[in-house]
Amino acid sequence: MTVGLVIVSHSSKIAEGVIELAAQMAPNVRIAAAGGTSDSPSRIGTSLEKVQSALEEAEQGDGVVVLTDLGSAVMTAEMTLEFLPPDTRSRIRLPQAALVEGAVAAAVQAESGGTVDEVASAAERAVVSI
Amino acid sequence: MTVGLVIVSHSSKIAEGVIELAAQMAPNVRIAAAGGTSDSPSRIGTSLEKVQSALEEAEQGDGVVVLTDLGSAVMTAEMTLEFLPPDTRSRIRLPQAALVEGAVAAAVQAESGGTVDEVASAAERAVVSI
Amino acid sequence: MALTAQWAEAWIRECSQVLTEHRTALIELDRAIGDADHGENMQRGFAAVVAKLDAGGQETPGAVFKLTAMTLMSTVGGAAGPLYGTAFLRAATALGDAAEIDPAAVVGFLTAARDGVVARGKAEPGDKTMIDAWTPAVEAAGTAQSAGASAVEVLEAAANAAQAGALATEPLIARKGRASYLGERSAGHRDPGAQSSALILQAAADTAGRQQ
Amino acid sequence: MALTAQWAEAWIRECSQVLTEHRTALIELDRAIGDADHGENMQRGFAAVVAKLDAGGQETPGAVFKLTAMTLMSTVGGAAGPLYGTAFLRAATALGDAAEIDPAAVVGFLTAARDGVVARGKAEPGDKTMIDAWTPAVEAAGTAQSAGASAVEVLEAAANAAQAGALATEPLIARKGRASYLGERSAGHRDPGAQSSALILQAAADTAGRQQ
Ligand SMILES: Nc1ncnc2c1ncn2[C@@H]1O[C@H](COP(=O)(O)OP(=O)(O)O)[C@@H](O)[C@H]1O
Ligand SMILES: Nc1ncnc2c1ncn2[C@@H]1O[C@H](COP(=O)(O)OP(=O)(O)O)[C@@H](O)[C@H]1O
Ligand SMILES: [Mg+2]
Ligand SMILES: [Mg+2]
Ligand SMILES: [Mg+2]
Ligand SMILES: [Mg+2]
Repeated sequence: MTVGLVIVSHSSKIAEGVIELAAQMAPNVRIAAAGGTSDSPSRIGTSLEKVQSALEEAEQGDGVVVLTDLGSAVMTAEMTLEFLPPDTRSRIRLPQAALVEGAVAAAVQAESGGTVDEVASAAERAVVSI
Repeated sequence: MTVGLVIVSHSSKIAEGVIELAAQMAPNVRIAAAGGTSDSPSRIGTSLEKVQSALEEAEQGDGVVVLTDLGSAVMTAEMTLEFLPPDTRSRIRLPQAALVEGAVAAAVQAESGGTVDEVASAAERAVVSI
Repeated sequence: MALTAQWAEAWIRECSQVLTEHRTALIELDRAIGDADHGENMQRGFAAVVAKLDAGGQETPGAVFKLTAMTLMSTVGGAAGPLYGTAFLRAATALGDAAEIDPAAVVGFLTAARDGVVARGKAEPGDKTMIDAWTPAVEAAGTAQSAGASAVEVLEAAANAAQAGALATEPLIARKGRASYLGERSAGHRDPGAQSSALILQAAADTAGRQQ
Repeated sequence: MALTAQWAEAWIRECSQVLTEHRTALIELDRAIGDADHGENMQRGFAAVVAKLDAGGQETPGAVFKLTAMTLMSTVGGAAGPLYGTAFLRAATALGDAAEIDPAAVVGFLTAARDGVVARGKAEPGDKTMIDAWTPAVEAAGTAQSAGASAVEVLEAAANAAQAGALATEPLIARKGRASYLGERSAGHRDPGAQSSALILQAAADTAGRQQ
């Protein structure tokens, strides 16, 4: 098992693209998308519901690192965490990171067995591309 | 006219998603995608050809700011610039910026008439999301 | 007359109607300093709440607000989703399972709502956000209630102050949210979230007035 | 016998064949410390060059290398595209429109190619990149040529040094490219680009040897 990732983006294309990019270097990491709103057709935006189900999808017991694009995605993610039971929540990190660059760095760190704190700090350190 | 943007990503989904996100706040800015390889179906990667045609699409005379995801996208972009005539090249900037966050900030700056240097530095300052 | 679950439901339905009427105006405000979706976001969010209210079952004002909160969080799509979601959730918590809301409780739930927006968005007064409508609204509500105003009068005071607060965002430079990308160029435009907050509080006062 | 455009073309065709044979091996090297596409990238890139060579028209070694460069840049897809693209472009420039390549010119174009990779990727020796194959190759080529070796012997010296250099990347920690994301965990694996560089230089020596 590894730490999982959730990619919260206003755009479902960005979320899917980040996953295909990060998965290349981290085939064993569970990375779940929460992109766009939950109505259909999906608009540009974020949704509590989508973040909740992405968190469930990504969590395997070792924790989840959530990466976000714009500020309102951060607020949606923070809100989602408040609804979680304390022990689930204690295994989730919400680093201040650049979305694409942070996701790739975090995925690599998770792939090699990093803890949730190590994965989160790998994301934070990846401010621009390598 | 405004400064244009080119989004170079290994993933065509990321490039398209960044454009839909940035265009929301900058409907008058020309933003061109160079995502994935140029063979079909497009693989994950970058291509000189795609960057070249995106540069042509984005340039309206006021310059272009090129945003990239991983390091090999930076190399592809730098190489593309070397093939341009000096005066075209002098109007292009390749800031060290986070892709999604930088693109949104750059698009807003371009929308309000920023110069190519102002747009590039807006991208560089947007290290994480607002 | 104290305010009941019936009022709370009428308020939310009125919000849906008013925000539909102001959809275009809010979009235009957001186009100037944002991404031109605030009107759409708010209309969709409150329409979704109304659809849930139609199913019935909310016995207290707190229950109405909790349903409103949870629905807005998943349906608005923009920053307004978590912000108004948190506001209504905190309002619901402040009211607990009380069946009626007296003037002091009006001030209490408005204060809780405002504090929720601050906790979620970390904006300060003057940052050109919806806080600049909510903060004067809460203050005016408190002043009115101290002076012995009725629940309706407290809501009217809040609504008037919120609208004045929304107008007063025009010269400000945004320091939170999308508009902050614009820096100084955000000055000269009214904040869309401050305006929708004023509309929502006006709907509260109007529906309360009608029930008296 | 000096090397000609015919040799240059034979070399590139041989690269395509060798890289196809080593496609899986290069993918496995890249899977360990990268994104598992280096074999695919190289195979596609050189296959695209061969398709262009089939159309004919390259009269000099420089022209063959320029076509190779331009095609690799647009078809490889990964970091190897701009890196090998720049290498072959600089090699083409170094050769100009010379019809024949003597031993000194072999050293010249190999040096130019290596310098191109450094200019493009800014890696230093020891960073666990293809530079760690190219740099010893260029040095060995120079030493052989100074000692009076033939063009074939110069290429053989380069190829042997490149393969040794590729092997020597195994204990290194990557400091450039994707593998640098892995930090210390990149140690213990051979760099895929260094290995493909060794294969490419071996193909140069082999085709030159056959033409003698
Ligand atoms: N951090 C924040 N604190 C308080 N209010 C905020 C914050 N960020 C945004 N807002 C409010 O949200 C409004 C924009 O809402 P909306 O258009 O729905 O969101 P988005 O910017 O995601 O499109 C702004 O006008 C502002 O009032
Ligand atoms: N900055 C650099 N300088 C020199 N060589 C590099 C650099 N970055 C990557 N490489 C080389 O490229 C190889 C990877 O090529 P490839 O798999 O095609 O690219 P990508 O990493 O984009 O998938 C590495 O093994 C390394 O030898
Ligand atoms: Mg908006
Ligand atoms: Mg929005
Ligand atoms: Mg690779
Ligand atoms: Mg690759």
